[in-house]
Amino acid sequence: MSFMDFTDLRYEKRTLGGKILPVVVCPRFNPRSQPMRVFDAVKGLLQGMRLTLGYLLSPSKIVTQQYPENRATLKFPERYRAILKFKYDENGLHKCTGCKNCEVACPNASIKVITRDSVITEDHELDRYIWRLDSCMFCNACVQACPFDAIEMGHAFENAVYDRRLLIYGLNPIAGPAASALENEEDPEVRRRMSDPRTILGGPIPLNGAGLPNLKPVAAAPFVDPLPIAVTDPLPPEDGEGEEVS
Amino acid sequence: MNSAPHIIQIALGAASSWQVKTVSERAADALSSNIWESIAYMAVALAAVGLLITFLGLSLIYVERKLAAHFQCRLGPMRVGPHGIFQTLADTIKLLVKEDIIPQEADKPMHLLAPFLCLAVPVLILGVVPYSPMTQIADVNIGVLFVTAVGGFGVMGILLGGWSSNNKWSMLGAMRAGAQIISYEVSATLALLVVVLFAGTMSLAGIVESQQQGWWIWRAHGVGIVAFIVYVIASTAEINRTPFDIPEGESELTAGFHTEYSGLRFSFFFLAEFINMFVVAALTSTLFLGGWMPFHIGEWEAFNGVMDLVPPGVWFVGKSSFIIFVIMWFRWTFPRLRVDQLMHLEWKVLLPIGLINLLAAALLVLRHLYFFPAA
Amino acid sequence: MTVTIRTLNELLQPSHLPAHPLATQEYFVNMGPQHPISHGSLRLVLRLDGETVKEVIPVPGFVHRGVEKMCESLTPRQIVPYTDRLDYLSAFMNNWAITRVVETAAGIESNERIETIRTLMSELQRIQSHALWWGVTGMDLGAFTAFLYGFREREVISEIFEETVGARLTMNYIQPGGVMYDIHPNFVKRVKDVMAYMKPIIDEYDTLLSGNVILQERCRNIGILSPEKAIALGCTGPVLRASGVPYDLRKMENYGVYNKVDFNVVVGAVGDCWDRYYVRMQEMRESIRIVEQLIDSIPEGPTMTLRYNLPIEMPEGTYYSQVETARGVFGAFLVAEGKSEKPYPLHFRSPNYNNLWSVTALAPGWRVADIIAILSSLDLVIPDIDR
Amino acid sequence: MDSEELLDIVERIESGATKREKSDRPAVHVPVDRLLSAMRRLRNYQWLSFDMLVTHTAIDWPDDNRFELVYLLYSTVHGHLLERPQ
Repeated sequence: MSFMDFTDLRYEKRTLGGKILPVVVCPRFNPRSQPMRVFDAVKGLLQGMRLTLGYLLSPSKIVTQQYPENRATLKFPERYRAILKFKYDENGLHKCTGCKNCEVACPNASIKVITRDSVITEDHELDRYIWRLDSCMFCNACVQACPFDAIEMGHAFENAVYDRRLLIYGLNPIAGPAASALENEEDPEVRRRMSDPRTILGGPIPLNGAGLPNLKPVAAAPFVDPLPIAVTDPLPPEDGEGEEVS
Repeated sequence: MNSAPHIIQIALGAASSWQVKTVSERAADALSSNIWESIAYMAVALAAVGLLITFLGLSLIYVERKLAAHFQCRLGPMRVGPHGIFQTLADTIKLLVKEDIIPQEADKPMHLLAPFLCLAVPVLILGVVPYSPMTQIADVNIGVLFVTAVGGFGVMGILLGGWSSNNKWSMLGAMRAGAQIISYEVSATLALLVVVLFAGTMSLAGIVESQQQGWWIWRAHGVGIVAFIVYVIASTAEINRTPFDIPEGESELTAGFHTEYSGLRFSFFFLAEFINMFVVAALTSTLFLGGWMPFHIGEWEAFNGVMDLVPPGVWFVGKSSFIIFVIMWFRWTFPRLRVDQLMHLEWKVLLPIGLINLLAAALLVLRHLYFFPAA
Repeated sequence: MTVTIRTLNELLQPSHLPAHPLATQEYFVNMGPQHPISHGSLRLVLRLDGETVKEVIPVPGFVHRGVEKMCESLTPRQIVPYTDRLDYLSAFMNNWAITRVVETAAGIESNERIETIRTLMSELQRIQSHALWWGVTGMDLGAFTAFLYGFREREVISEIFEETVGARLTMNYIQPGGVMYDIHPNFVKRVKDVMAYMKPIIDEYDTLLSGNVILQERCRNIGILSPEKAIALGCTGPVLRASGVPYDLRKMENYGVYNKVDFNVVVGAVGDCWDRYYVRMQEMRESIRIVEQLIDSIPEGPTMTLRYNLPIEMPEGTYYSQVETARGVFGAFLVAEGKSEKPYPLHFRSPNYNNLWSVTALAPGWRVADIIAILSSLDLVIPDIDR
Repeated sequence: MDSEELLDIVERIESGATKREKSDRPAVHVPVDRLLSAMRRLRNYQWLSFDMLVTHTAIDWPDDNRFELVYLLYSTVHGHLLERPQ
């Protein structure tokens, strides 16, 4: 260390605000003779140059990630927060009951939960779950507020689009009751009628942008009957078939 | 393999008999017999300089970016071509097609002129540098004086550019540049004079020839080393590179004198900086490191023989590259000085050292006290 | 009582016009809002005589977002993510400030584990913030390499945060009643690794910049802030400590588990840029010491003592809490009406705002280049100034 | 120093001060016309020496048609934090 004497790092006690504090005083410059100072200065410069040369000569210390090329190997911590998405059970059903806790918890009103009364049971159930990526700040409040563990923060972080209307998402592929409510229903036909595939709004489909030209809407997940009894009584082919929600 | 020693023989033969034919000499010779031949030589020279500038611009910028990246634990350009070797080319094309913005209140003719002035200086100097025994465009007998005089002209472009932009930051940058370049010219010249004293000639080719017995940095009892260090520092300051990039001073003056330039004109300033760097490196190696002369150690004939196998052009490029590397190394290690510290360094440190060094050199020359006195 | 208010327009009148045609004339330049030194959008109007600075007039407000006003319509839990966006390099500490005031107001108990995790996160972030500051200072003073080295270390610590918190910049981690998640299983091991990695790195920082004569000359005896002046201006954090006042809330106010760890308050001797520089360098080492003392003995316990959807009842009254961020004292002043869980007004006392105004006292008489060193040594984060 | 003591002191040096209720820190109200002198004395009296103005803000009470200025003072000598709404 040139110009400096590290023994100068003084440890002492000082009083402030009625307290005695252990204090370390920063080093100051060493009052050395002029030739020694010049020597120290040159030494300091050369040490810095040696450090950078060391990095130049050791390519193993390079930290650059070749980002778009290394997409396949990108690793995310499981808690990484990027987009809001629904959790699905093994049958592809969501758990949202439309309680609107997340909507209340959201600090900047990015979430709008539209509910309806069930066509069959007249129960309160989810119709549309609208999430605005453009105003979301990924604070995780909605996930924390959810008492049913229905939503989570996903890892898809490449959400850039050319039209900000595309940043409004409808999250639920199926309108209707949560998986827990659906399980209580015995009749597969009733179950099918209770759940509407949200062809336009389902999945990560841009809500407002659905009408934009050159935009292929992704269809919702097909409604698959969740309960094993449905195997004996297959459903008629559904018109709302489409690709799987990613 | 057979041809290589042959070329060396020719080169050394030329070197030993000192019948260097520069392009300008050839052109002058041909002028009496055939004017077209003379014009052809000139065209060759012009094309060579043009090619050299293009090559230097492209390669030095790439090297600078790659070196900077690896000094900083990065990779640098990787996308255009393998390891990004065409990145500079792509950037050049981008700069060429960019809009050329001239501020409304700018002094338009001056604003347009400044980048060309800036670039003209290093190009003129490129013409007198001896690249190898056979390759030199013009061997001016007052080469060192020419280099100094033309080099001092470079500040004009920067001053004009800063002043004509009609921007206070540019003006500050230009004023700083003016003060800095003119100051450091003094030290650089004093360091050059040391070599001139020893070599007894001002011709750059002559100076290289005088180093056949050893490079001037070694031969002069330490005086050469001091002059070399002073010259490297002073010329780093002269070409406005960190730690002396005060006229640009990115964090202070945004971009200094070229804040208001864009597109092609900006690229001229940029190119001038890199050509200048090469010029400084070339002059340093010519004056202090023996130019294209191979590295010899005293009486070790075997070692010297091996060294002679390397073509002189490669020696020149190697030495210049080393100096360029050092200058880049400075840039990516050091912080920037302040204006008054810069002036302090010049007038109170480098200038006295340079003067004393020159005096010592004069005494040494007077007493013939240097190693391997030339026969 | 009279208050004189001078508008920017009045301030922008040159104090003298040249009497003689050859006399120099003062002029004004705008440093910012678009300027490499402003690190955001800070406008400084400089009154210059040649290169000598006569006066600096800071004009903040370019990134004013009305956070305090917004907070009046938010519940305490919703305010926390907004504090991330003030001083984004001390997001944990900002979260902690608002959490503390809410916890005091609502009488929420917290436990050892929560406090230890909060302390650990804050100290890690202090190291991260100072590492980044070191790099930015290097860049401001012309050494661009330092900038990338600083960012490299920031990245290493960011990855720890990413694993436990799920975010890298805007944390929303420290919340009323606890912390958002329990620490990740890998946390302890990774922190130990990083601390072992950071120690030689800080020495490397010293080699590259502190030991460099150019940086020393740029900083030494530049912009001396006397302790009295620093206190009068309300400077806090490393800026105040560099002036020799050992005012560190970690010692002065018992919060977190700082009373259980052994660390020194770093103070400067003179109060110049060098002291402000070195106080932060040494604080990184002290923070590493704190982290190393805590990391092995994180007590057991729940990490959230409050059910999330329950409203936080704050009885009527005024509450103020403050924490030591990487830049100084960040305080939250909250007035509760007792009617709803939303604060009536909420005021943030941000360290950068006060530290910024010290530039008016520091800069006059120095050169333009010294302004860079001074501003850089103040370590300003602009969104925190404008709020 | 608690709120009562502080109130005593401030009352002694400036008339018209009242204790502020419902505050988590020692706090007193001072009438606006006494503000400047009270602040000066708070700073200059050796046994008070509130030398640092930590922050100041205002609370608007539109229902009462008034607003309060809040000064948070800190003494680096004694380590008191004083909230002085007035």
